[in-house]
Amino acid sequence: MIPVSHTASEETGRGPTAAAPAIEVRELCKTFGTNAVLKGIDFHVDQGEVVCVIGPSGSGKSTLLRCVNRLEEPTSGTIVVEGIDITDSETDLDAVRTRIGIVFQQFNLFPHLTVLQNLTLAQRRAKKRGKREAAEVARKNLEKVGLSEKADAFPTQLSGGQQQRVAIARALSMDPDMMLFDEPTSALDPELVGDVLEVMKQLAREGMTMMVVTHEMGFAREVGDRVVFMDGGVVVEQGVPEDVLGNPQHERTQLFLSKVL
Amino acid sequence: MIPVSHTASEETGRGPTAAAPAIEVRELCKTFGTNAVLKGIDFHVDQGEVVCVIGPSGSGKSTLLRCVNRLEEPTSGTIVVEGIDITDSETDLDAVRTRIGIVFQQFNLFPHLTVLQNLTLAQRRAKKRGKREAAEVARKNLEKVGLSEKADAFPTQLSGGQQQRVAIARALSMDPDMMLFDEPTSALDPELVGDVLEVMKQLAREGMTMMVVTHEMGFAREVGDRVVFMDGGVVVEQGVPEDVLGNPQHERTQLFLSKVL
Amino acid sequence: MKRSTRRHLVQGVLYVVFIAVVLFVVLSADWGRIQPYFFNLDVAASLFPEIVLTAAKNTVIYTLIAFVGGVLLGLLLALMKLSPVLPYRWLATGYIELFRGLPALLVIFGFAYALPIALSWQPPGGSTGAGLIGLIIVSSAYIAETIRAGIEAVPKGQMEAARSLGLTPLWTMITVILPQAFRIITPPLTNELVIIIKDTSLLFIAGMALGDRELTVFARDGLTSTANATPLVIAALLYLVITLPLTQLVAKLERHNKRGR
Amino acid sequence: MKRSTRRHLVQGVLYVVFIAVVLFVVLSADWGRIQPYFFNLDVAASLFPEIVLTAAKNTVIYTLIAFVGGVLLGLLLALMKLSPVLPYRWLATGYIELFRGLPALLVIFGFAYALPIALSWQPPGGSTGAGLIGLIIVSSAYIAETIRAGIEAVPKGQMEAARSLGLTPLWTMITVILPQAFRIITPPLTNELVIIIKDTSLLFIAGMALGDRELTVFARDGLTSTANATPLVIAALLYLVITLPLTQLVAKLERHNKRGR
Amino acid sequence: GGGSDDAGADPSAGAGGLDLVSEGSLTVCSDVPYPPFEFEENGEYTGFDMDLMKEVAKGMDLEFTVQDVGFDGLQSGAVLAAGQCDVGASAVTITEERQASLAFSDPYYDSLQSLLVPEGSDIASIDDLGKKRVGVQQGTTGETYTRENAPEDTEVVSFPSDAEMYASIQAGGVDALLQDLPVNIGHTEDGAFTLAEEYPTDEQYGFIMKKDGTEDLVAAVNEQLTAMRDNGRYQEIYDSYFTE
Ligand SMILES: Nc1ncnc2c1ncn2[C@@H]1O[C@H](COP(=O)(O)OP(=O)(O)OP(=O)(O)O)[C@@H](O)[C@H]1O
Ligand SMILES: Nc1ncnc2c1ncn2[C@@H]1O[C@H](COP(=O)(O)OP(=O)(O)OP(=O)(O)O)[C@@H](O)[C@H]1O
Ligand SMILES: [Mg+2]
Ligand SMILES: [Mg+2]
Repeated sequence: MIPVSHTASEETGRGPTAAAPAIEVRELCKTFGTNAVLKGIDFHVDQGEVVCVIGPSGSGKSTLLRCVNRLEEPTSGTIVVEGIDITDSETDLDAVRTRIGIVFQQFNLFPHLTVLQNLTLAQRRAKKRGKREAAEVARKNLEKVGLSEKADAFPTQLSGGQQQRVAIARALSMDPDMMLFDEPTSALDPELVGDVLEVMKQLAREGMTMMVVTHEMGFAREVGDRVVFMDGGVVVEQGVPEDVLGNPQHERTQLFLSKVL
Repeated sequence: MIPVSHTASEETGRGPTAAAPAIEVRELCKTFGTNAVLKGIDFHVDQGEVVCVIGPSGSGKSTLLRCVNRLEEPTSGTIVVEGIDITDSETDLDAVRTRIGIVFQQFNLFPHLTVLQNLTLAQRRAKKRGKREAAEVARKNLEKVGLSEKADAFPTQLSGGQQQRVAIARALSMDPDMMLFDEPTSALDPELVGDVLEVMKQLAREGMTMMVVTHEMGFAREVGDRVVFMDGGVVVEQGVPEDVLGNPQHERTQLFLSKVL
Repeated sequence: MKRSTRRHLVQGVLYVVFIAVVLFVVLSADWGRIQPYFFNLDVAASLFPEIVLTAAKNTVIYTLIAFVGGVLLGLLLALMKLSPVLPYRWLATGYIELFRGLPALLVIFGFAYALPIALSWQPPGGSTGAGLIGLIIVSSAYIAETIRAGIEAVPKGQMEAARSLGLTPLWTMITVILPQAFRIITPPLTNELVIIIKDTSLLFIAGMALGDRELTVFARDGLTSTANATPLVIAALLYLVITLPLTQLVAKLERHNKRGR
Repeated sequence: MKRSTRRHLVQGVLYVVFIAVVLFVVLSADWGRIQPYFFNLDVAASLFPEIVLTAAKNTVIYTLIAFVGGVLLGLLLALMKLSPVLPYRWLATGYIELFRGLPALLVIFGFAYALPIALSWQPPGGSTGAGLIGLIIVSSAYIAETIRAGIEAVPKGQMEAARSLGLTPLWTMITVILPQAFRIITPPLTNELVIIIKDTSLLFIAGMALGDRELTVFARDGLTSTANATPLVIAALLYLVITLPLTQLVAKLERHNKRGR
Repeated sequence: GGGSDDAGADPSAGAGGLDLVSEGSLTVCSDVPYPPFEFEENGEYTGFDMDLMKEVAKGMDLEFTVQDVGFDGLQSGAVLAAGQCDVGASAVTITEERQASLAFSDPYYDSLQSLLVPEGSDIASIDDLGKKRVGVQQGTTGETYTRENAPEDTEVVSFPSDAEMYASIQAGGVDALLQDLPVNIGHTEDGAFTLAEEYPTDEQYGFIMKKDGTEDLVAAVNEQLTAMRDNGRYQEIYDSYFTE
């Protein structure tokens, strides 16, 4: 059903190697029923690189990102994360997923747990960390996003911006090798966007590998190592931010940018 | 329970007069339970004026706008719309409301009716227009917002931007004397915002009286005759856009603008 | 052992256990002993065609009467419960709480006998008619809550949009709220219909003339006169013939609604 | 005439009509004729304390057994119905459709008599035990659908967030989905409890020993020995004493949930 | 109604003396079926109770109408109070307690009870019921008789109707049934069950009427019952149901 290529994992062996890109997507197609959403995507993110993905609504940005940790089952194509072919049915997905942090547009905090419990749950169940170690890691990451004092609050008691920062801290608590963001600021009131972007910039400065789907062109220009413009399920254009945002080559890119800038 | 002042209507009589402001709000207070949301607002919109209201989330912008056509019951204070005191319990609210068009953040189209039926329903029931006349007015306004060909579509078949333009056309079909907008573009994908703002600019050019709650600073600067900055339930600062946006006097305004610009 | 292999193994074991349980139940049952008492062909043959032409027909007729009556009375109660007029709300709440708290059996008994005694009045349709009044009373209490939930599930913005277009509360209810509410509650309302089909079996408590018997009374009479349970089994099958298409419909509507969202 | 005046008038007329109807019903009832049959004090006195110490107590015990059994079996069925394994889904769907389509009366009869005949096995607890099995079977079918709806009402993002943190499907269900699902379904689940309270009255069809009698059987015993309907009225009141606090609780929870949103 | 002219033989039941729910006819309520006392055959109500009441109505020169009512409505007397019928005929035992709420006719049947056991059972008499489960019908003489005469440790299980009792003994839920003799005889027909014992009780069945305001009706019914016993009609009907 899913064509699987073993080449990547055979070449590189299991586990990350310095040479391999963090994420490598080859000829990825994804169809929902008869609706072809991704039409052969070739895409990669290198270790330590910050790649921003932009494009109009419905172009398949979220679907691409969700395929990278198999929240969506690819229809065809290969996805290799740190040398591990995740489209291989023998791959232990749960283990791979602990190495990829994801932050969604909707914060998806667990509403029945406190902030601290949100951060320790997966550490304890998936990483088998002890209670104390998990709490320690959690507190360290809460401090990083500036919310140390909210450890015992419930998510509903926080503003949207605070919730999103907790979601980032939760992902970081798994010590991921890379972070994927899907429009992390779209659900926020304008004056709360800044704090979240600030945390993300800090992460980028620390050298985290990041794939960021965003409409924040300012962020893409300032932080992105590379900008990828998608439309209609294909990558139309990519390059350094100055080129893609400042001097787009393709008509579709120009049209899109004229509307959002 | 609601202190009512008759002065305004006694001075000006019923019905619009050239001299009276379109909307005049005096010492408006609104409390939800123990939560004082509006703390004595003095505010007016002149005939033909475009007033943009900005301010952080929770500052009471929506509540102020909703008080103006009594979707919220004011706790105290007076609101005079075209010389008619709408806080007076003898006022025929339904009649006043046909003269105030409102467009919400959520488009609130009637999902079980076609676009045309959305536009004719209130014309027929509240304005007692005949079927043909109502349809004629509806088509004229659909054309104005550039959606003539969508008359027989259902709301769910339209994009967000199209739905919002239909909502504007629906309000215009009642031939209102003024239009109130509550963050009309906040629920839209970035590339769909432009079309809606374009329709609003067109309205402003035609001389419509408008009160616009918005986070689109570009629109406020370009179209607004006056910008009002609210925070914590009071009007902190107001004036022409260049002053308020370009050279804010109050600390709170400066802080807010530093975050959203 | 790889995780995915382990998972397949666990799944395989579950399958085997499951099939073993089914086999055990099937094999250890002494079908020969059941058959003459529960599937006696002669007894079964003797029931037809009356069990369909009289009993099943009456079940359907009683169901329709109780359902239509229940929806009309339930709509009235739902509107009373949502009314701003306090005594209406009290009355509706009291009625609903009372009749949802009592076993339907006792309510039907009460209406079948207490009402005629108290009012010196024989309801049309004799004891069955009196029992049906009881059934309408009970079902209206449940249906009222369903309709109320439906009305409350219509987004508040719909009411606000309609009112701010100048529609009166009555017209808003009729043209905007109720059409959407009934669409929302079609699944639970169909469930109520299924419940009523089965609750007509409780009419036996009011007694029944020969020609008025519905499925359960007919089957119990058959059970007594033939000293054989076959009539109950046939009645059960006929109930399924009536209810299954409806529950399938509910499931389909729910799937449809989910997709529509 | 002003609109608000007209509205007050209409409301006044409604009030008068309403009070007139209530008065008519109350006055035209011949309370003296009902009293000896339905509120005979001597008969009432003879029922106590046994009707509480035995009958009401047994009703509560049977309810708890059927509810706990129904929730456990219902949870299993709900998980089977949501399982990716097709035969599980079929089995659960078939089971649920079958037992929701049949009157509980017939199911209890079937389990009380068909099961022992088929398996040559007497269930623990004698005839009441057999009846309780039937009641558990019926209630589990309803509860399964409630739990499934609850699981599906947990936003999909919760599952995705948990899985992308590396939690296994089982841990995700236990720590993230079920706690939220049960919080969501507390109101409908309490409603199921109320329905079971009343359905225990159907256990009689399986036969009942003296000390096992619940409210309805006890009342019918009293009814036959005294030739008077007072025992039914007392039983009805006791049902209300048990169910009303629960329905009040449901209403409170629903209000609470609504506020929480 | 015209019917009472003929019954005018008795001055107490004179024209207009009977306040019937439906003029010109005697409306009889019964909880059908309970063979052989009342059951349905070819769309007609028949059985011992029914045949007797048919004769009573004929004797009073009234139409005979039957209403099938539920167990509860009948046993509580509610159907009579509610004005659904004039007389209840449904194998109702005359007890002192019930007489406080209902008016009874003269007795028309001496209740004979019996014990039904599976073929080959070791239960030979009511004294063997200790530690056994015996099924009875709620609100019947059989129930009272069992509670009074069976050993202390007998488990008495009551059922809503004979249908469930018979199902239960087949399922092995109970070890014996104590029930009206004619009803139990019906259950011996297919050979799986047999009668262990018969008991004459000092209880009797009577027709029931409303407590108040029916003195004339009770007298008229009693008069007809006496007449039937005198002219042999009663014995004829009795024999057609209770003697082979
Ligand atoms: N689960 C699904 N089932 C069916 N179609 C889907 C599903 N998820 C996404 N799609 C469709 O795939 C297309 C691309 O969706 P996707 O969410 O990837 O776009 P996007 O670029 O992220 O857009 P946005 O900026 O609005 O988030 C859309 O047309 C959408 O309707
Ligand atoms: N119906 C209500 N009941 C209780 N509190 C309310 C209600 N409506 C608004 N509030 C409260 O009033 C305050 C102001 O709300 P309002 O919606 O007017 O703010 P806003 O300036 O429009 O914010 P935003 O930019 O988020 O729309 C908030 O704290 C809100 O919680
Ligand atoms: Mg997306
Ligand atoms: Mg607002």
